[in-house]
Amino acid sequence: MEKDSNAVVLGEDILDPYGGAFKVTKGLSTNFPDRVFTTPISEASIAGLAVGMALRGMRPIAEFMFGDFITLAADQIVNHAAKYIGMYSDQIKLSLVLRTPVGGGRGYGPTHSQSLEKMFLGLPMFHILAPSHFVHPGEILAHAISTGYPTLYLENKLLYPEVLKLEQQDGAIHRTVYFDEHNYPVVALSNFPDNRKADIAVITYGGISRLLGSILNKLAEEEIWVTACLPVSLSPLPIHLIRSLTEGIKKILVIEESSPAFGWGSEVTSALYDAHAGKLDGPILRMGAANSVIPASKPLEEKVLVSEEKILSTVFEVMAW
Amino acid sequence: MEKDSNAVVLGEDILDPYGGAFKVTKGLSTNFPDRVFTTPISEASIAGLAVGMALRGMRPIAEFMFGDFITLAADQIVNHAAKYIGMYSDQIKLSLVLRTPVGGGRGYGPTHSQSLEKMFLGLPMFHILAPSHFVHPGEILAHAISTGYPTLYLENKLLYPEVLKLEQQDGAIHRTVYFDEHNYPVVALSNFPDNRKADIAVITYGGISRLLGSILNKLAEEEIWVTACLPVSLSPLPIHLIRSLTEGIKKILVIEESSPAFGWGSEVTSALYDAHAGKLDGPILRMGAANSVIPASKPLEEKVLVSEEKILSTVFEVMAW
Amino acid sequence: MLTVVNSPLPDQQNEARDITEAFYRQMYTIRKVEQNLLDLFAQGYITGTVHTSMGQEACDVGVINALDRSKDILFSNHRAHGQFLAYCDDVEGLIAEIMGKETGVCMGIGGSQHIHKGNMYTNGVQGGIVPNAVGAALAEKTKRTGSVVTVVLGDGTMGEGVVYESLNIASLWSLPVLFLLIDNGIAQSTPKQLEHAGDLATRAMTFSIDSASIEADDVAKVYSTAAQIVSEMRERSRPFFLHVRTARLGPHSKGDDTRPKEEIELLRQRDPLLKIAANLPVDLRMEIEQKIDSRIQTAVEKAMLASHPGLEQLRRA
Amino acid sequence: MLTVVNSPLPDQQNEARDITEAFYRQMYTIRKVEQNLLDLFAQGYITGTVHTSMGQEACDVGVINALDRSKDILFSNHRAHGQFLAYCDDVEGLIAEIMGKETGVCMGIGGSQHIHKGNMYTNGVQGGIVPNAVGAALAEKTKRTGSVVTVVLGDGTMGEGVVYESLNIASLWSLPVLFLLIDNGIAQSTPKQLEHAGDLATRAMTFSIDSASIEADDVAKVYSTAAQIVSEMRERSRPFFLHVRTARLGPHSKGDDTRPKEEIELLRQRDPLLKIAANLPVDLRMEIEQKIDSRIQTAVEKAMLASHPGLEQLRRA
Ligand SMILES: Cc1ncc(C[n+]2csc(CCOP(=O)(O)OP(=O)(O)O)c2C)c(N)n1
Ligand SMILES: Cc1ncc(C[n+]2csc(CCOP(=O)(O)OP(=O)(O)O)c2C)c(N)n1
Ligand SMILES: [Mg+2]
Ligand SMILES: [Mg+2]
Repeated sequence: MEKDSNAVVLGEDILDPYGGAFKVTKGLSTNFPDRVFTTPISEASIAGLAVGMALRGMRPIAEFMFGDFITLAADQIVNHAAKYIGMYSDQIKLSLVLRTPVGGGRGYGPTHSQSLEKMFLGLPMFHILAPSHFVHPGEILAHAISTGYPTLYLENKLLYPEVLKLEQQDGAIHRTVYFDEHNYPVVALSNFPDNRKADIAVITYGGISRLLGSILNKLAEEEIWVTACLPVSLSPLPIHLIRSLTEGIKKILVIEESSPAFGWGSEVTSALYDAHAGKLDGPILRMGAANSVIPASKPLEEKVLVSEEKILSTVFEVMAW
Repeated sequence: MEKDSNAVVLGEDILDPYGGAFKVTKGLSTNFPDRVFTTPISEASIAGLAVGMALRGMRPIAEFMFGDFITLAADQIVNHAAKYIGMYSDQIKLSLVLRTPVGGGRGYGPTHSQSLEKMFLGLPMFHILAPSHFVHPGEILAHAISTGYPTLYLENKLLYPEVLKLEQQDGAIHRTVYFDEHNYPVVALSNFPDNRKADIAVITYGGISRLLGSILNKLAEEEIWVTACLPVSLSPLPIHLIRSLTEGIKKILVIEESSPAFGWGSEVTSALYDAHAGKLDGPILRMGAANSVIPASKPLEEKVLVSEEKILSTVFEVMAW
Repeated sequence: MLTVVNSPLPDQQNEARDITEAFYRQMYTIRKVEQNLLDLFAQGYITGTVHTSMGQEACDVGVINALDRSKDILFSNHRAHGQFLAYCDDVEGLIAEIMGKETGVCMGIGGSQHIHKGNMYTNGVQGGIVPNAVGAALAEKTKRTGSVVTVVLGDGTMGEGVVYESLNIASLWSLPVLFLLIDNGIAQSTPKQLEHAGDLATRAMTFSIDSASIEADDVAKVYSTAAQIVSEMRERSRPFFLHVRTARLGPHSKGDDTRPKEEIELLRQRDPLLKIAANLPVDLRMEIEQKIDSRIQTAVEKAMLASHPGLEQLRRA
Repeated sequence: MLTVVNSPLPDQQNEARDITEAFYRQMYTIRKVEQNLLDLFAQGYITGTVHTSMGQEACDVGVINALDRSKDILFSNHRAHGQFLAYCDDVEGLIAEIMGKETGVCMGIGGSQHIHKGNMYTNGVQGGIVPNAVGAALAEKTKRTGSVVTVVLGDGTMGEGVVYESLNIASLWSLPVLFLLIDNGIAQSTPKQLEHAGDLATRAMTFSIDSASIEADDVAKVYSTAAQIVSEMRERSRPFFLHVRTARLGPHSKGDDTRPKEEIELLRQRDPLLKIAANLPVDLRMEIEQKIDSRIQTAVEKAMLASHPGLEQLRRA
C-alpha cells in the first residue's frame, strides 16, 4: 500500500486494535487511515464497492471474514466483476482482489469451515488463487492487484501460523518454482536426488501444502520418490506446466480440501488423463473431504477432512499396486 | 398441485394473465390463488422463503426468472438449504425445488443467457436436475419435490418450444430409460440396430438434447453409430449408469452448454477415464461454450455456443482418428 | 476510453425557449429512437430484450442535464436508452449496439442492457449496480474529483436487499450518490402494491439520507429540482434519494404488456412529450422533428449495413 | 423430532415473586452455563467459537417467555445459547453439543452456532435466517396454526440486505413475524456508529411495520412488553419490529475483546442479573443457585465422559 496510492483495503472489523478476525490487516488502519475502510456486515456490498472502485481506477483489496460468506457476493463476482470486464467494448481493467480465509480444522462448524472455490472455478474473466506457504503471499497479492483481472485470493486458515518455506533445499526436499502465463508460481517439490524420476506425483494447493513437508520426508525414508506440484492459480489452470511436471510419472494423486466431486481435481484429472492416458500405471486418484457438511466436533471434523495419515496410507496403497 | 395440498409456488411476475416471463406458471394462480405467491424482486428471499416453508413441512416450488439470478440465492442454497438438512441431528427433510430457465441462444446478452449449474455441482446434500425433452418434465418435478432434498431444477429456454419425445422408437432412434439411485431417469438414445455396438458415445444433458435427434439421424446416414447418454440428475452424478452405458465404446464425447473448464464434463470425463482408460481409442473429448461472456449479438452468440454443426464436425473429426 | 461529451444544453444565461428546445430535442430523440427499436424488433432485426423509456423521458432528460457530463458518473439498469441518449446523444452507437453490430458502443456484445460509454455504465441484473455506484463514489471522493454519482433504480428493484446495504453505506461514509428511483408504478407485469409494503418515497429516511418525491410530467421542473439537489450534494458530499413518479407508456420489453388498454390510455394523457411540445411553435417543432427523424433514419440504415462482431472481438480468458 | 417443552413459567395468576424466581432461575442458568463454556474453552475442552449472551439474559428470557412454546417458532443466530436455554432449558444437550459430543442436541455436528430443537433453529451466517423465518411464518399461516415466528437479529446484522427484503415481504403478506433486534451497540469489534447511518429503531417503519424500542435492564418489563406485542401479533397476524437495547458483557467470542476495561465496567453496572437478584431474598437465591450450579456441574461431567460422534452419524449425499 505504501508503493500504490490507489490501493485501498475494505472489510469487516479490520480496524486496529482488532485488525481483523484473523489479524491479517493488523496495523494497516493505523498506517493508512484514509485508505482502510471497516464496513458494515454487508458482503454483497463489500464486493460491489470493490468492483465500483476498480471501475474507477482504484485497486481495492476486500476481505471476507470467512470464505463461507463469499456466497453473498456471488452475484457481484459472476454478474458484475466478471461481466464488466468482458461485455464492454473497451478493454476495461478491473484491478481488484477479494481475500478470504478458507478451510476447516478449527472446529468452527458447517458454515465457517468450507472451501467454496468450486463455485467460481472456470468462471471466464475471473482468477482464483490459493497460495501455499511455499510461496510469498504478499508478492502474489501485489501481483494479483496489478493484473487487471478481478481475483479471488484464498488463504487457508491453517497456513496463518506456518512459517514460509522459500528455500531451494530443505532437508530432503528440493523446491523449484515455475511461472505460468499470468506469472503466478507453480511450485514443484521433490524428495529425491536429481538423477532419479518420481514414483508418484501429488498435485494439490493451498492448505494441504502444510502437510507436504512431513509427508515428503517420511516417504523419502521409505524410498518412495515424490514430485509434488502446487499451482497458485487454481483457475485459470496452468495445465501445461502441470502436464510437463508430471510427464513420465506413472502414478498421480490429486488432493483438495473440499469434497472431490465436481471439484478442482476433476478438471486436473481429466486434463492429465488427456495428456498421460495409456502411460499411467493405474487410475489417477482424487482425494478430498467426505461428501457432507463439515461438523463442529473436532474429532469428527478430522475424519471428514484430508489428513497426513490419510494421504500417507493412500500413497502406500497406490505404490502397492 | 392438485394432488399435494402442501405444494406452493412462488416467484416473480407469475400471476395471471402474465403467468411468468416464460409462461411456465400460466393458469396456476387462477386455479390455486392461495398457494401461488408473486414475490417482490428479491431472489435471496425467494430462496429463503422456500427454505423456511420447507423447514415447516410445506413443499415450495420457487422460480427464478432467469438462471443468471441464482447467484443472488447462493447463500441460501449453500449455507442454509444444504446445511439445515445436514447439520441438525434429526434427519430433516427439505422438500423444495428451485426452478429456473437457463441458457443462451436468444440474444439476451451476458447476464441473461448463462448456464451456471457449475456453481453448485458437487454441493453435498443438494441435487441439481436438468431435464431434456426426452423425459417428462412434470413427472420429474413431482418426484423432485418428494425426495426431501433441496433441488435446483434447470429448464433450458430453447426446450420450451420443443415437443416431448417419449416414444421408444423414432425413426432410426431408439430410446431406452434407466433409473439412478434417486429414481431420476438416464435416457440412452441410439441410432443403430441392436445387434451392433456404438462407435462413439455422446454424453450431455438439458438444452443440448434438442440437437440430438437431427444429429443422430444424420450420423446414422453416414453409418456412424452413436449412443447418446442423457442423465437428468447432474449432481449427484449417476456415474455407474453412465459407465455401463459407455462400456466398450471406444470414443467418447462429453458436451455441455457452459464453458468446459471445471464444468460438469470435467467430472464425467475424469470418472469415465477412471473406468475406461486403456480401453479407449483417443482421449475423451469435451465440448462447450467459448471461455467468454455470452454476447448479445446473435450471430456472435451462435459462434460462442455449441451448435449442431460444431458437434457434427467434431464427431467426424473423432471418427477420422 | 473516456469520451467527454459536451452538454447539448445551453448554459443558464439563455432563455427558457432555448432550454425547452434543447429538452424537446433530447426527449423527441429518445422517443423516436425507441419507436424505431420496437419496429426493428417486430421486423426481426433485433433479438433479445428492448426495454423502452417511453413516457419517462422527462425524468431521464431532466435529471441527466442536471449533471456535469465532464466528470459526473452514471450507473443504470435495463431501461437506460433514454438516459444514455440524454447523456451522450450517441444515437448511432446505441442503435447499432442493440442491433448487435460491431459499430455499437459495445461492439454488439453488451446489447440493450449492458452498455458503457464515458462515465456511464449499465447492467441487466437488478440491484447489483447500486454498490458499484457507491464504490465509484468512494473512489472519486478518495481521488477528490468532486464527481457526483447517479444510480438509477426502478420501483421493483427496491425489492433487492443490496439497495439497502448501499443506502446505509453511502450515508455512513457521506458519499455523493444520487439514488434516482424512477417509480413508474410497475415492475414488468407486477403493480407496485404487490411488490412493496409502505411508501417507497420514505425508504432512505431511516438511513438519514435527504429525500424528495416529485412528479415527472414537466421536464423543466425535474431539471431545476435535480440541478439544485446535485449542486447541494456536490457541496456537502452527501447522498440524496430522489423519488420520481412517472409512467411507462410502452410494454415492459418488446411487446409483453398485459395492462388493460384503458389504463394505458390514461397514462398517455400524462405523456411528458405532449406537454413540452405544446410549449413550442409548431414550425420550429416540425423542423426539429424532421432533422431528428432523418438522423435516426440514417443511423438505422448505417447499422443495417454494418457487420456483426466476430470471435476475435470477444475477450476470452 | 418435535419436543414440546412446558413453560417453566407459572401462569399470570401467581404472584410477582414466583415470576421473579422463575426468571432468575433461567437467567442464572444462562449466565452460569456460559461461564462454564468459557472456562471449558480456556481449558481446551471446546474448540471453534463460543458467543455468550452474558448481559443480554433479560432480553432472551423476557422475550422467549412471552412466546407459546407449544407452537411458536424461533430462528436465531450465532449468539443463541441464552435463547435456547430460555426456550427449552436443555442444559445437558447444549453443553454436550458445544463440547462436540454425540449427546449434544445436534450430536456435536452443528456446534455452538448451529443448533436445532423443537421449533428453534439457529445458523451462523448473518441475515440468512431472516427470510427462512418469514417463510416459516408463511407456512404456518397457510396451515392456520396461529404460530408466531420470532427471528433474532443483532445490530451488526442490520447491515445485511436480505433483512430488508424480509421486512418488506413480511409486511406485504401480513405475516406474524417478530423481528427481535438485540442491539448491544457492537458487532464483533465494531461499534454501532461505524456500522450504521441513522437510527436502527426506525428501520422497519418505511415498510409499515409497527415498531418499539426498549431497554433490556428489567426482565419483567421486557416480558410484559413482549407478551403484549406477541398477543397482538397473533390476533392481527402482523409483523412487529422490537428493538431491544442491551449490553454485551463478555467478549464477542471466546476471549477476543478489545474494548477498554472501563467501558466494560460501566456496562457491568447495568447487568440485568444483579438487578433481578436484588429482588430476591438471599437465602432463596442461594438455594436456587446451588441447585443450578450442581446441575451444570453434573452436565459438564456427563458431557466430558460422552463420546464424540462418528462418521456413521454424519449424513452424506
Ligand atoms: C436480479 C434480477 N431479477 C429479475 C430481473 C428481471 N427483470 C428485469 S426488469 C424487471 C422489472 C424491474 O422493475 P422496475 O425496477 O420497476 O424497473 P422498470 O422495469 O419498471 O423500469 C425484472 C423483474 C432482473 N433483470 N434482475
Ligand atoms: C454473513 C456473515 N458475515 C460475517 C459474519 C461474522 N460475524 C459473526 S458475528 C458478527 C457480528 C455480529 O454482530 P451483531 O449482529 O451485532 O450480533 P452480536 O454479535 O452483537 O450479538 C460477525 C461479523 C457472519 N457470521 N456472517
Ligand atoms: Mg417500475
Ligand atoms: Mg451487536
